[in-house]
Amino acid sequence: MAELNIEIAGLRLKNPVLTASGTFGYGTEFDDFIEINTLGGIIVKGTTLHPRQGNAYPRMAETPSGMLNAVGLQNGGVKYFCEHIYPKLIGYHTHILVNVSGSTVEEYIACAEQINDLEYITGIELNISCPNVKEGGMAFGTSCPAAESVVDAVRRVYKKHLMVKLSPNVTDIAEIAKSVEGKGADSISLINTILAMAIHAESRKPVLSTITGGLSGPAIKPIALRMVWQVANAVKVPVIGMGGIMNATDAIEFFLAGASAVQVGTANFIDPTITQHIIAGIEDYLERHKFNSIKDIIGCLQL
Amino acid sequence: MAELNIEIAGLRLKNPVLTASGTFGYGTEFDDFIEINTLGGIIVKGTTLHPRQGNAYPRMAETPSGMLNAVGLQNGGVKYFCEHIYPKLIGYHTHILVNVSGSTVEEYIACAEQINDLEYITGIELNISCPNVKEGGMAFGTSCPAAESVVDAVRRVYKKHLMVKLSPNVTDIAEIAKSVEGKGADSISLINTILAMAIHAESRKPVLSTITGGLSGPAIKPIALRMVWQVANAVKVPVIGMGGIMNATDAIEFFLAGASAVQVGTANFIDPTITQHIIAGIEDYLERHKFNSIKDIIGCLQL
Amino acid sequence: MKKTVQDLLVISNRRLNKDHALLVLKSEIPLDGIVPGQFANILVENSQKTFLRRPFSIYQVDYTCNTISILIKAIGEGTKCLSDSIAGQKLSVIFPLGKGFSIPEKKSKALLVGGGVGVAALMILASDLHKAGHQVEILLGARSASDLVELDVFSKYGQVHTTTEDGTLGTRGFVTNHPVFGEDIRSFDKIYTCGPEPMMKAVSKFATTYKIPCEVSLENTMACGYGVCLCCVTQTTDGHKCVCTEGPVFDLNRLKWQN
Amino acid sequence: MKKTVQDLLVISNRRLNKDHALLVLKSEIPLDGIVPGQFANILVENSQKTFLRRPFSIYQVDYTCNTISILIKAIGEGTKCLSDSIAGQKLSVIFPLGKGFSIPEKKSKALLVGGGVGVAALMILASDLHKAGHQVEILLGARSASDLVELDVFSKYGQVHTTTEDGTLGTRGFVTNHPVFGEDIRSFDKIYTCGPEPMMKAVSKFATTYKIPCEVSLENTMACGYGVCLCCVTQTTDGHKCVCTEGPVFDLNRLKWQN
Ligand SMILES: Cc1cc2nc3c(=O)[nH]c(=O)nc-3n(C[C@H](O)[C@H](O)[C@H](O)COP(=O)(O)OP(=O)(O)OC[C@H]3O[C@@H](n4cnc5c(N)ncnc54)[C@H](O)[C@@H]3O)c2cc1C
Ligand SMILES: Cc1cc2nc3c(=O)[nH]c(=O)nc-3n(C[C@H](O)[C@H](O)[C@H](O)COP(=O)(O)OP(=O)(O)OC[C@H]3O[C@@H](n4cnc5c(N)ncnc54)[C@H](O)[C@@H]3O)c2cc1C
Ligand SMILES: Cc1cc2nc3c(=O)[nH]c(=O)nc-3n(C[C@H](O)[C@H](O)[C@H](O)COP(=O)(O)O)c2cc1C
Ligand SMILES: Cc1cc2nc3c(=O)[nH]c(=O)nc-3n(C[C@H](O)[C@H](O)[C@H](O)COP(=O)(O)O)c2cc1C
Ligand code: FES
Ligand code: FES
Repeated sequence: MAELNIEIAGLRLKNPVLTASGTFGYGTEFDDFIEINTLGGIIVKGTTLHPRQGNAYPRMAETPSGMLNAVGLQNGGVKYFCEHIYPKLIGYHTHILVNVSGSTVEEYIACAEQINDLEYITGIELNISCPNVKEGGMAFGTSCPAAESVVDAVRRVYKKHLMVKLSPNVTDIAEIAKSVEGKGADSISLINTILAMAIHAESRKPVLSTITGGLSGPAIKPIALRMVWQVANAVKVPVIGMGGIMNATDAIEFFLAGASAVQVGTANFIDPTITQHIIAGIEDYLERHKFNSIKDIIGCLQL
Repeated sequence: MAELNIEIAGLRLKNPVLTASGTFGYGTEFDDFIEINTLGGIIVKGTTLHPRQGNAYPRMAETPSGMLNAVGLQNGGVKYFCEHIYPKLIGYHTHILVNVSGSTVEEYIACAEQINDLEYITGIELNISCPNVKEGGMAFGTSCPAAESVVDAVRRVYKKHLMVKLSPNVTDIAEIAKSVEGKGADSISLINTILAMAIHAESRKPVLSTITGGLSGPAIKPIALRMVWQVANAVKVPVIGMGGIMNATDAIEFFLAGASAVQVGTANFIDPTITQHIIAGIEDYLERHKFNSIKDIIGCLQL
Repeated sequence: MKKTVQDLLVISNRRLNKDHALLVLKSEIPLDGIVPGQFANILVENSQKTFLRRPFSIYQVDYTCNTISILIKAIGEGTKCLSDSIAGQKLSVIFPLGKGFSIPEKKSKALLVGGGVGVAALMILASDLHKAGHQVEILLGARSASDLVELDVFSKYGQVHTTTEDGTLGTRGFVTNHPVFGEDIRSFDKIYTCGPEPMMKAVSKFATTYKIPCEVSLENTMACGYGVCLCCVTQTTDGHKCVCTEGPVFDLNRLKWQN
Repeated sequence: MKKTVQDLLVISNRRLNKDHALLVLKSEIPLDGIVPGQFANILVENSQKTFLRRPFSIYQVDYTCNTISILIKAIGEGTKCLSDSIAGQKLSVIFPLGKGFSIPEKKSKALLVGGGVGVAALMILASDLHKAGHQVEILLGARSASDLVELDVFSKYGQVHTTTEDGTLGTRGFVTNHPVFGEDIRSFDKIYTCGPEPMMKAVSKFATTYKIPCEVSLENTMACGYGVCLCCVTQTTDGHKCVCTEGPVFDLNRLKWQN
């Protein structure tokens, strides 16, 4: 039996398969389909200091091998999360990280401070990369100084695992990665969605209410893989890869490129049990290729 | 009959459908399949000052709804083009533009100067965006000062239509577009391929000899559409859109986003007659929607 | 019943007319308690142009044979592909999803108004209402007579009225042009509707005017179908709500359709 | 003949064994002068996982019925999907593509060495050589007896030898373990080979040693198939050349296979 467990800067994951923020709700929505505790961890929905209604409908467009979304961080706010959602999650025996977004550094700080106090939340995924809200998010992730400022500020108040999620909408993602590593990120996750657009030719209107949205799914996998490879070669902290992972083979590609763990996003929409197949498939791959542990393939692309 | 002709800063195209560099050879390869003169224009293969062998095999990887290439500008050099290819092209009655690449500003200049003298070449497409050669290309397209320097230099020596082709591998493509417009580009074409990567999980090797390559095809269409829309809103010169156009509907989306013409790339590989269907489909769309001319839909996205 | 994702066996595919097909799908897991108005999210595997699943109302359910059926109108790539399914094939289906229609507690007279393929959401409802002893009238509208399918099946559960835009069957015009929306409309205790949004909005005007309780079934575009992507929202009195989990059936009063 | 892109009608699909299928495809345009070793590039429309066309040797051609046939070994998504084609379906095919094998001017003794599904490139060659009065011997190698198909058809054109890695048919081992590669190899005036690259390299060592003219058919991955993407190159004495236009068949001397 190949070993799937892995440690990500202090987080001991039973396997390297996590679920991506915004694609797995709060986990509870999957109770009918899978045993949540089989997962390496879950990253819950994007959470902000204040409640957000999100963007107007339509928020979704199907594209070739992918989709656009423009949800716009609809959530009840961190207070609602702490009071109403968190109590439902403490029964799970897997890592739960909260994905945190904000429009100002102060909002990020205030949100992180409240999450600090939640015993069973083992980390934050700092979202400096959401393309779907006007005021912020992505702006922090597209320049080194901005990324540094928010990571630095949150690092000062947040004591547990700080994962920083990068935006792919940049010229040089390795530079941004080095910036956030320098300011104390425990790990780096990537990629968030790529800013994109869909037009309905017949009505001559944008498909999304927000005109542009974020592209996810298999279409972006080759781009995500390239970025994970670039970042893994640039930083020392663990890298968590995502972008279009639909099966175990895709996940293996990310490990080879240098990811210590992966997140599964859009694939959950196609098959809510997909994480189970991916975990089993990784184990099968390791055994077929006679590796003892997932650690034996991380970053082991043969050049 | 709806009018398909359009003028792009002095270039009178019989219709707005061109073929993308590197996907249409020198046009002659299509003689068995279509009547080349039905096209609005063709952009021939990437041409450099010196002959190039290109990258080692393998140079191609299939990806979800797309492909990676790492051809690396294999070509006989501009002298070979002028002496051996050009004579075969002068029989065509459509616009022929040469796609020019270089590793230094001097190379771009020397190449452009030689093309200046070719009577039937009505323009240059300046490629500051090729992700597949180490020394250059993309580097010029990913910062405003570098883009300005090469466009400025070529503009001084090249007298005919100067189209500048942008790289999508940037944080803010509208800024780059404004830079090249400022230095005298007659038109702007986008997008070139997106830097990406493919890994063969079973062999644990990169699929391409160059590790990374350029992603093209329908997978990138939503990203291309967003960038065309951003650039069309930022500059006054005509914009030529491309990226994943597979049919007339895709082309219409680009016109609505603000493109005055489109280029068809990877789709040629799937169907060498595709341009004919696209031209017919655009005409059909215009008639169905009672537009007199293609000009009536350019940039007419209803917000 | 619990939501499941299953490969259902296509037992039969009956083509009803040029663009409507009726698929019967067999479940391995015993079916129970499917609520009228619930839906299934089906994967289209044989097409390059579809990536996400496609939602369809559960049209009929047979607890003895353990089958559900789906009425498909082919309008795009996904529906065309699914309506070409052949017996013996398997389809990956997530079901049952969403909150369905409610059956009144006390005996009542109900009007079911369906437009286009929206009629698919109403078949189990008609049957369940009929079984529970309610009086049922069914008004089905379409562009043309050939678009109206399965009228005979509906007629087992109540009186069927029809309208067609071209007048080829029943009253010419839209559903709201039918005489049932005259003075008599007051006689109904409940209206249920599913169809194109403009139609449902027209129907709901009558419901509001005559204060008749009304449930509408929405067809927002969906990515997941079970409440995790937040793409399918509709604006309600209580903010954005997911159509796939809080709906597709909503009490009219919860929707912000007044203006 | 000129290259065309056409929707060819699937006339029949005969399954030869668990993973080999033989498709017969009918052309509207009259076929003429297809050269042995030329190929066709076929679109896989019913699969989400394929985007580019898939190249296949033209296995047989029937100028009377105006059909070509294609021998497919299902190894991945594209080949699986195509080998499930059904009669009556249409496939979009670009053909004939590439430069094929050359037939010697003067009467000669030729050895055709095929490995795996590479044998598909050799059928028309065997037939044409035989027709032109050359003496033909055919050596076909595979992993196991069940992977060797259509031996009886080949045997119409010349003596057939076989090797299998597991010894289930013919000589045990690789093609180059066959006795034909002993002293007798000198008796051949020409070698033609198509199959996995290591096999072809092993064969070409003999050709080089014994100075026997040799033509090899390469199977590089392709995007377009007709010379415009420059993805399929192989290194030749004359630099990078496209396998799809300058090949797939190359004279061994043009390839840089020596070391
Ligand atoms: C809860 C629910 C129940 C449904 N029940 C049924 C049913 O029982 N039978 C049935 O035939 N159909 C039903 N539908 C509609 C069905 O899901 C769509 O017709 C289908 O998704 C279209 O897929 P396609 O690939 O064929 O079309 P596409 O190629 O995806 O789209 C074709 C055209 O239709 C438009 N379109 C597609 N889906 C929608 C939508 N949901 N709302 C508005 N415009 C849309 C697109 O914008 C496009 O213009 C239901 C939808 C929902 C949400
Ligand atoms: C000129 C030419 C003639 C051919 N003739 C025939 C024929 O007559 N019959 C036949 O069955 N096949 C033939 N092939 C091979 C056939 O094209 C491939 O098997 C097919 O493209 C694989 O597609 P797939 O979608 O099934 O596999 P994929 O899922 O694309 O690939 C499956 C696996 O095979 C590998 N692979 C795929 N194609 C190649 C290749 N060309 N070289 C090396 N590795 C590859 C992939 O890397 C992957 O590991 C020919 C190829 C060429 C270039
Ligand atoms: C509907 C939807 C909502 C998302 N919401 C969030 C979010 O709230 N926070 C975040 O950091 N990423 C969000 N993402 C991005 C995903 O977490 C992930 O980075 C991206 O989708 C790429 O992975 P995938 O291709 O596997 O989906 C969202 C993605 C989708 C499709
Ligand atoms: C095989 C291949 C070769 C290419 N070569 C060039 C080139 O030489 N110069 C250039 O500017 N773009 C080149 N491109 C990029 C295309 O011109 C085009 O910008 C890109 O493929 C996006 O369009 P598409 O998705 O329609 O293919 C090449 C693309 C492909 C697929
Ligand atoms: S479709 Fe995903 S939440 Fe409703
Ligand atoms: S496959 Fe495109 S040039 Fe050969």
